[in-house]
Amino acid sequence: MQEKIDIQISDQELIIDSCYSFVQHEGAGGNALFVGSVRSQTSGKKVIKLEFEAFESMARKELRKIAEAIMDKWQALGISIHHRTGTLAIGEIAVIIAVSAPHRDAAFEACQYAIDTLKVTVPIWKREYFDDGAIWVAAHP
Amino acid sequence: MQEKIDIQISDQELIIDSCYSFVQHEGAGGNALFVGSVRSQTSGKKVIKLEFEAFESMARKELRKIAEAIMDKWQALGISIHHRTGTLAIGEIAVIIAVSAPHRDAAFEACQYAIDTLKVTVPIWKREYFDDGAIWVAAHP
Amino acid sequence: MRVKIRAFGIAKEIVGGPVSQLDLKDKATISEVKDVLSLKYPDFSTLKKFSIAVNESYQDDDYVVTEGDELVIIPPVSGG
Amino acid sequence: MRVKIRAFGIAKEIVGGPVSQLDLKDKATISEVKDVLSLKYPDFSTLKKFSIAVNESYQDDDYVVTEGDELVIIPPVSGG
Repeated sequence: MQEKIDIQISDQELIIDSCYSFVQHEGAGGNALFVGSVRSQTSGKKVIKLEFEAFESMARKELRKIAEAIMDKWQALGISIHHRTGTLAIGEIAVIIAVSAPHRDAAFEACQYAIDTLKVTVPIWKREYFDDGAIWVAAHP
Repeated sequence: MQEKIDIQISDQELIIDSCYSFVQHEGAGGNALFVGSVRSQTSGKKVIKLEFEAFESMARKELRKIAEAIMDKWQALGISIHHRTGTLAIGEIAVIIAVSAPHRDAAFEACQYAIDTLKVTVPIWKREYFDDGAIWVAAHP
Repeated sequence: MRVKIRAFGIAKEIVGGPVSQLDLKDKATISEVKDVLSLKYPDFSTLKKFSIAVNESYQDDDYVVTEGDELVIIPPVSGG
Repeated sequence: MRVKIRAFGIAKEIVGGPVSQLDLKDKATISEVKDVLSLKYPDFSTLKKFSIAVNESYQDDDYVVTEGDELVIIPPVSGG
């Protein structure tokens, strides 16, 4: 069987249809997707833009670990994870995760596992820019 | 506030980006989407095509009830539900549900609630066509 | 009273078209509508279940039908 | 031994660039690498935590560094 894992880290605009098309499968009972976009505010402070920096080679490896865990645990039929790097404006898409599975409950669970785990293990860093400076998100207690 | 509910029943191709664009919100911590597509097999039998028939005016009402429950219970920021009618080929999209919410867990839960409830309450009927006939799905015990 | 009742999906096939005429006694309930339907069209008993919508909403068995109500037979749904 | 260690995100700012040189004793563990870093760059103690990746994988504190290992400082991640 063709391996249905698609991991991309890119500084170009992310396209939801690309992820959906990749995971589409004749035997899928459902496709669950997560789309993360840039918020205009953090804790009431206006965000102007943000930047994602990635340790790309390792980030790809960690994303692949997540995808393989999903194929294994939820018998997913396909998984696509695209993460953006570089400078993003408000509203732009930072991450897309798409999972297809024979049963829709599994697709939802797997998709949620993917984004939850991504936020803990994948070496990508977000820097938020405000009118009066910038911070590395989550760096400090 | 503008009401962020978008219900559509249509015999034209469904577009994921339309649903995503509608629910996009500056305050959204995440967007969860469900995409249901036509499977090539049911219980091992090859499906040739299928047809959806809808009691449209009531289906719209029932979909709106689902959307309102979601806005209320999960403080969703936007919800879009598009359901296809008419004849669909294998792989075509039958339904799209998109939910944006301040927290991604809420978006996932709400999206799953929407598709689970849709399948129980919304007056839409699926007819599957095989080489040797057709059946109304779920009609008989 | 004589009422029109619309049908969708497999119910349309069972009643032989999108609309059927039913003769109901006055103050008939939804439960009685279902009985009349099942008597007139025995194939309804082969379904997993069926509901009756009144004016585009589901109604309980004890709802009393009045002149002008829009009745619709809702066989088991299968959207999504 | 003298090793090169790469840095990303806020760690890059703390060490003043994408690469730092560290003097480690032989058979230094990841735990000792962290100590050396924190001594040389006190700002590491202001972070919620930081990890060290070796050859593109997270490594535990008791991992023993050997010549040729690719060491990378991983401050708290915030992707997605």
